[in-house]
Amino acid sequence: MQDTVLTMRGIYKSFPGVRALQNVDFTLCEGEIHALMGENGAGKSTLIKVLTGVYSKNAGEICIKGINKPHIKSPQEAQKLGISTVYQEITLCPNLTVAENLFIGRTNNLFVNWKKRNSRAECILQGLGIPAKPAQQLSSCSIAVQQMVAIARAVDMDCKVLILDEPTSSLDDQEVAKLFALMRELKSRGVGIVFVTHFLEQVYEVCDKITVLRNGELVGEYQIKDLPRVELVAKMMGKELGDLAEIHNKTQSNTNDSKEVIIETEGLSSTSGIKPFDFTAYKGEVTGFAGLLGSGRSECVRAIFGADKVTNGTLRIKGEHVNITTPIKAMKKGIGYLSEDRKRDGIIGDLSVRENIILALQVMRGFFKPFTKAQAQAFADEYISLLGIKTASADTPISSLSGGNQQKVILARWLLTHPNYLILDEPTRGIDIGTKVEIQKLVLKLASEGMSITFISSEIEEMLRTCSRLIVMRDLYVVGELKDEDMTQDKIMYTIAGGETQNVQKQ
Amino acid sequence: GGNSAGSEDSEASAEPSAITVGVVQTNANESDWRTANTKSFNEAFSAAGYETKMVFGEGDHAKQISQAQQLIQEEVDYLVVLGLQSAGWEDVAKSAQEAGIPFIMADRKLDLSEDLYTAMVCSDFEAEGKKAVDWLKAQAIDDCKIVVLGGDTGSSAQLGRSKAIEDGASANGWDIVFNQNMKGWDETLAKQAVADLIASGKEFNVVYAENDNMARGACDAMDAAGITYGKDGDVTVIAFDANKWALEKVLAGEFNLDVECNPLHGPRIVKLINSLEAGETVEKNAYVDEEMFDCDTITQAIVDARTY
Amino acid sequence: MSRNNNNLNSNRSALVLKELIRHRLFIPIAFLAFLLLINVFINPGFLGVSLGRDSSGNPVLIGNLINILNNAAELVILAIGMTLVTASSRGQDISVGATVAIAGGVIMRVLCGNETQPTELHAPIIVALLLGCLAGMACGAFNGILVSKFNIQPMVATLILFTAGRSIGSMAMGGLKPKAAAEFGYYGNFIPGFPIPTPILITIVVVAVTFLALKITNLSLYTRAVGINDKSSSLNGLNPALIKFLTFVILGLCVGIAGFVQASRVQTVNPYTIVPGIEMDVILAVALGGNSLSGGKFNMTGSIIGAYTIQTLTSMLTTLNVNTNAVPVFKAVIIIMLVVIQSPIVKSFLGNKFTVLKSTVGDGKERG
Amino acid sequence: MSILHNVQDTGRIEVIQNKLKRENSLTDTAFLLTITISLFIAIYALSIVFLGDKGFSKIQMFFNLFNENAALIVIACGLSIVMITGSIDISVGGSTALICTACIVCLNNYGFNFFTSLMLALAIGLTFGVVQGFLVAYLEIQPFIVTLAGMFLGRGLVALIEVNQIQVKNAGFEMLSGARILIPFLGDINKKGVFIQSKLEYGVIVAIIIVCLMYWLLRKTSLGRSFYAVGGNPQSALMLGINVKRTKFYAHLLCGLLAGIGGFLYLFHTRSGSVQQATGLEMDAIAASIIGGTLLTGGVGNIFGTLFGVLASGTVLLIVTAIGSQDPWWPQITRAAMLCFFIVLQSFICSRKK
Ligand SMILES: Nc1ncnc2c1ncn2[C@@H]1O[C@H](COP(=O)(O)OP(=O)(O)OP(=O)(O)O)[C@@H](O)[C@H]1O
Ligand SMILES: Nc1ncnc2c1ncn2[C@@H]1O[C@H](COP(=O)(O)OP(=O)(O)OP(=O)(O)O)[C@@H](O)[C@H]1O
Ligand SMILES: [Mg+2]
Ligand SMILES: [Mg+2]
Repeated sequence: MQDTVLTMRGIYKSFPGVRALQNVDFTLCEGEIHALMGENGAGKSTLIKVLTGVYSKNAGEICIKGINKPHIKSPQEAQKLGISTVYQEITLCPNLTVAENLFIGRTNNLFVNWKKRNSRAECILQGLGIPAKPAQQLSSCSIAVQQMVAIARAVDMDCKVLILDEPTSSLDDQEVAKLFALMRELKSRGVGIVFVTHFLEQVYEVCDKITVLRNGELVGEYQIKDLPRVELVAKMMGKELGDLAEIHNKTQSNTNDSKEVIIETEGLSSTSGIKPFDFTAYKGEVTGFAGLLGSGRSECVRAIFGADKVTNGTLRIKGEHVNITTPIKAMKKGIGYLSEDRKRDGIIGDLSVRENIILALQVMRGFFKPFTKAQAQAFADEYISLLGIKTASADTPISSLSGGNQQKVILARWLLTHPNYLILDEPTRGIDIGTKVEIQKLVLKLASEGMSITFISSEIEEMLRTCSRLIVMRDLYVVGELKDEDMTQDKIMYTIAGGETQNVQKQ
Repeated sequence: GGNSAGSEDSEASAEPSAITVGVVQTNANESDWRTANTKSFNEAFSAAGYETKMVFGEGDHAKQISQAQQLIQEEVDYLVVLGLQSAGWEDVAKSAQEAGIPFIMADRKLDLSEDLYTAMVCSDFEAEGKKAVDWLKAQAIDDCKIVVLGGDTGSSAQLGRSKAIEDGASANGWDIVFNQNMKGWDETLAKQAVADLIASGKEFNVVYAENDNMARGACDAMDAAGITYGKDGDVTVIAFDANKWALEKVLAGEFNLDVECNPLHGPRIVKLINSLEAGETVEKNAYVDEEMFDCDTITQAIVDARTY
Repeated sequence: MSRNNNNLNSNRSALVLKELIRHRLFIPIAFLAFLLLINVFINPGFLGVSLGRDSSGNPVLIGNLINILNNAAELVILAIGMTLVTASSRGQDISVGATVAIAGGVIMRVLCGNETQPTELHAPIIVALLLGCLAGMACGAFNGILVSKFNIQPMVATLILFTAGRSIGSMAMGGLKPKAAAEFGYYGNFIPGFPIPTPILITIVVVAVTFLALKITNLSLYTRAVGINDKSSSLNGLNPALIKFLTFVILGLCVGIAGFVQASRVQTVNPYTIVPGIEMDVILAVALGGNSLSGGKFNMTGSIIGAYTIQTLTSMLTTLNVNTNAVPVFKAVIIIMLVVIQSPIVKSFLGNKFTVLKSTVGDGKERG
Repeated sequence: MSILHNVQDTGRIEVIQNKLKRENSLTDTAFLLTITISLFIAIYALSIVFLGDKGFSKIQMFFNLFNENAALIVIACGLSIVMITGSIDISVGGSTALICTACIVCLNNYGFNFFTSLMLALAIGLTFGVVQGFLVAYLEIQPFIVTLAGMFLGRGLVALIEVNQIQVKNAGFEMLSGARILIPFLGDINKKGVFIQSKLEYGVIVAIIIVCLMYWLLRKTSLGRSFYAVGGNPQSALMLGINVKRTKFYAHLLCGLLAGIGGFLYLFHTRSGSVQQATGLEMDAIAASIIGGTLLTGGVGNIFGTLFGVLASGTVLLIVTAIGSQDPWWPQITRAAMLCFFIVLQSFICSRKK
């Protein structure tokens, strides 16, 4: 019924020590939205990068719209062949303006007409409802806007194949809805879309077909209607999915735990602009911060950790008043913080997995007390097996791990410090469903062992499952606190939309 | 006519203001010679009641040119130039001429046609070198193997002195075993070079160092290797500049010969300016008189008489 | 059975060879060896070391190899500091030559006061050394503050002292050019009665202390972490600014020691010409040792080998009587050769060739 | 793109629009440019007020600023371009020295004329650019090391060609380089009462044309914009479909070409050549670019900024010379202090903006 626009046959790709792709086939038809699914490190991004010429494949054939074995050596050539791509990590130039990011590298024109370019950009931005000015420098936009700009760029191109590698990871629901509307529109015009995401609902909302990869190998291609969720997850993981309900039950039991206060803030505010907030975390409890994108969730926890300069307010740990000015002080007081932007604030790219794991503990131990290699290796081995980190060895640089595995390494780093209070800011972003569940289980297990945890996620269900109390935020204010039976999706939405600020409540 | 009248007027009105002399010096303390040279300008000019405006090129030829242009804009009364390079001064000389500022070259002669400069107070480096060559010839050392330690490449002192020894060697059948220019007229590199030379087993019996400091560096290296030099030693040491400490070494028999290169330009220029002010004509191309000091003939009195 | 074993052995040796060639230090070491070999070829006595006596009758070692080891002292010491600075701050300090002039100037002033030909030292040598190091560290601290606190790129920040350093050195000496008493010369030459040049001993001590420090402290981990990603580092409790600052101060200390050795060599300092152009040689040493100049990971041994390579080259060209001004041509050619074979692209290209070769050889064996 | 209009959502826009208010619409490049220009104007004005009697009140002094720096302007333009691309070129001093010596030797001994020597200069510059560009872009060797080798090569070759200082002895060339543009109605009266008309060298015109040309290139051509993109983030630039290697190659090529032109202007101005010619020119050019608001990290910079950077650092030099000093060390220290002031101020303002 439909013409195929893209076929990939027998693709092989290996990196030093890793076989990223083995004999993978992939077919995309005109006017179809095709989900590419798999766990972290399954090879999705690699397959895409092979297709767009970022990596050169070791073997295999690519055929685009009848052109057999097109010569794709660089993203530029891929663009010329009508493949436009939004990569997993935002790949725009922060020093250029929004308009330029939309158009650069796309035309063969030797000259730039700024006026035309800016007015075209204005038009596109408005059309997509992206709150940015064409002449604004990209680095002054928020991550979400940057992601939208990347999408706008890809969509604006007259393409036959559109590839979206986790475009929704930092978008909120409305933006996702906008994106989906756009995708449907393009689909109706016959564009073939490859869509990578870890949100199963999104897959079932827009996609027609699913191709599943596991460990660099093809599991199969399925029509969406033939593959119920549970089965999809099973295919991705190669085993049956653990019961989610089980997690929730545990949560409920958690709330009855002893109420020893671990962290208590009073009117804390920081240079990032967060408004003074009060917050208490108890031993063995999982708290969450909920709110829209940019509502200041990260800023709250960063202030507690001392990552931003605290301007006002007090912080008590176990009742003792402490003055935390730097992260190291927080760490010494038993606080751990897994930061939100993994690539920028989390991993240390060229260092090995081992060094990344021991880093925080090492820093706490002090400058003059390095671990011996054997000690470090023992720590690394322990956590690699505990969290099931997929890596060639502990000596592999962390940058060559897949996103999800990098996240696990960072998690290992903080678990190793055995904190009393652990902050996890979006630990599940860009992570496959299996790992997500594992992490959530881990969080609950740690909490049951007495650790106090703050868990921030953009997925409300996830928070509902794991947290026993939610702090709701809007526009840098804490606007409410929900627990027990109040913790429903509706209630949260309502609070975000209309709740009063903490300060107002007090008066 | 009008011009001279104008100048008289302004001189009359600005009677108390002293004569300013702009000096474009090369580098600050490149060697003991240069230090003495700078000092000589400063002392002589202040003694004569001139105002001195000295600028340093810091090894940058282009910078010197622009500094000279600036001094012309500033309207100094005399411009004294000690060029790092002899080439490329035409524009400056022309601007000076146009502004009516006498242009005096010192230290090394610049490549300028005679109508562009007023006078010069320069050393004849090739003649200095020739003196040393003649002296060496007179020593009648058999089988001369010479190590030439040259100064900063391309400076006229290096060029003149190197040329003299190269010509001398080819004329007299001497063997130059090593001929290198040491950056910056400095002990360290000279010492390193001679030490390397000794280590690689090259034989030599004359060291021709183009300034005192490099001669001292060479002697250090020979000391370290137990090679004797100087009056009764195996190696004859020839140095240039004749600073006071170097003359002491000549007197002690450590250097065999030191050829003078007179840095005391200050008094000469004062004399020149005075005669120009008096409206006398001056001789354009006069070289500075220079002597040489032999370890056999030098006396304590000569050393004591030296002020720098 | 035995044949099988043989096969295994040959495979293993091939593997070891391959490992060796892949090793980061292979090219720097191979190249140094190659240069030494050329030298031996030109002058068979090159590697010879003989025991001579200096003019006061003390035993001294004489030989080209000794000279290279001796003259490389400053370069090696500075390369150590520069490696750390490069790793932590992702840039280079181009002011080292100028700051050596400052340290040297301070040392001379301390030792000679305002005299030009002092017959005795005005202060104990240890005081001079300490003050020299202090001066070096002060310069390092200045650069360090600009880089870490003001976030100025290292090359730009150090451009300031690069411009002013030699003049400051001259100012420190009061415009004089004194020559210190002979006993100061022990540290740049020989200690009477001990035949090994003192700079070699100083280098050994500095290198040993460096490796010890890298072993017993977290300097290496911290510098690399900060160099690779300072944002993450700070969220892991490190203070990136402090660590960058620290590496600059360490380089300053190296500068102080280098200035001391250099001043002691001829017991005088000409601030305008002391160690001319050494900043470029030091940076080159770091690069030739297989280090990336854009920071992050580092390899100390590589830098040290790089420093000796450069000194060997310079020394070789002087003894060959190559015009000093033409020496850079040879240096340039050799640098290009070396960096081209070390470039990842060329390496992987050659590596592919190599594996193809190996696999065909291996196939042959299996069949045989 | 009709579909883009279909998807409208206004509610969300308002929420985030107040975020935008905090953000400065000026790009980093434009912002740094403004600083540089105002700084230059400020220090020149101050010098006129306080050092007027040292020649700053003269118009010719201002023109000399251009006359003396024409070559540096062109060379600094080249450096700005490679720096914007995130690379560096420290070979320009070496290639300038080589160009001077090679051209003079050819002019004096091989019957070259103005035009052929210009071609030679361009060829030398281009060769440097092409070879270095190839090594940096296609073999991915660190630019600092490649161009360090270039610097060594340039200086060394000068010594191989001619160790001595030499001067142009070619009537045609000398006549052309001696020519000046007399500016009508402008001039100064010196203290002897003589009116001296202001003069501008022809090299300045070339430099200004090149500045405009390069400004246009960087701003209005896609090549120019890819320089910025590659400098901002090479990985992203690649993904955006820019040929990163070729762009880097062109940047070095252009820098080489401009070094060729700059070297020729240098020769045109000094008419001499030597091994020591133009030592430290690369550092002057880098300093000027930086003062002009080009970041060494790449992606930010403006050619007019570079022009004003050269003028500002030239003015600093003038001020230092004008103040003068008995002690030889003060000028350099003062100069460094002013450089320090510039750099720190720039970084301070930048961090305040963030
Ligand atoms: N540049 C690289 N160098 C080495 N190994 C790499 C590189 N890029 C990816 N890999 C490896 O290839 C495998 C596949 O990675 P890829 O990024 O394609 O996974 P993914 O399916 O996109 O995962 P995620 O959902 O976490 O993004 C991983 O094991 C990863 O470690
Ligand atoms: N109303 C506002 N006014 C000004 N700035 C805001 C406002 N809301 C958010 N910001 C800024 O936007 C940026 C994004 O906020 P932040 O990262 O805290 O969001 P978040 O709630 O953690 O969301 P996410 O983690 O999903 O991105 C921050 O720099 C914050 O200061
Ligand atoms: Mg991926
Ligand atoms: Mg956040």
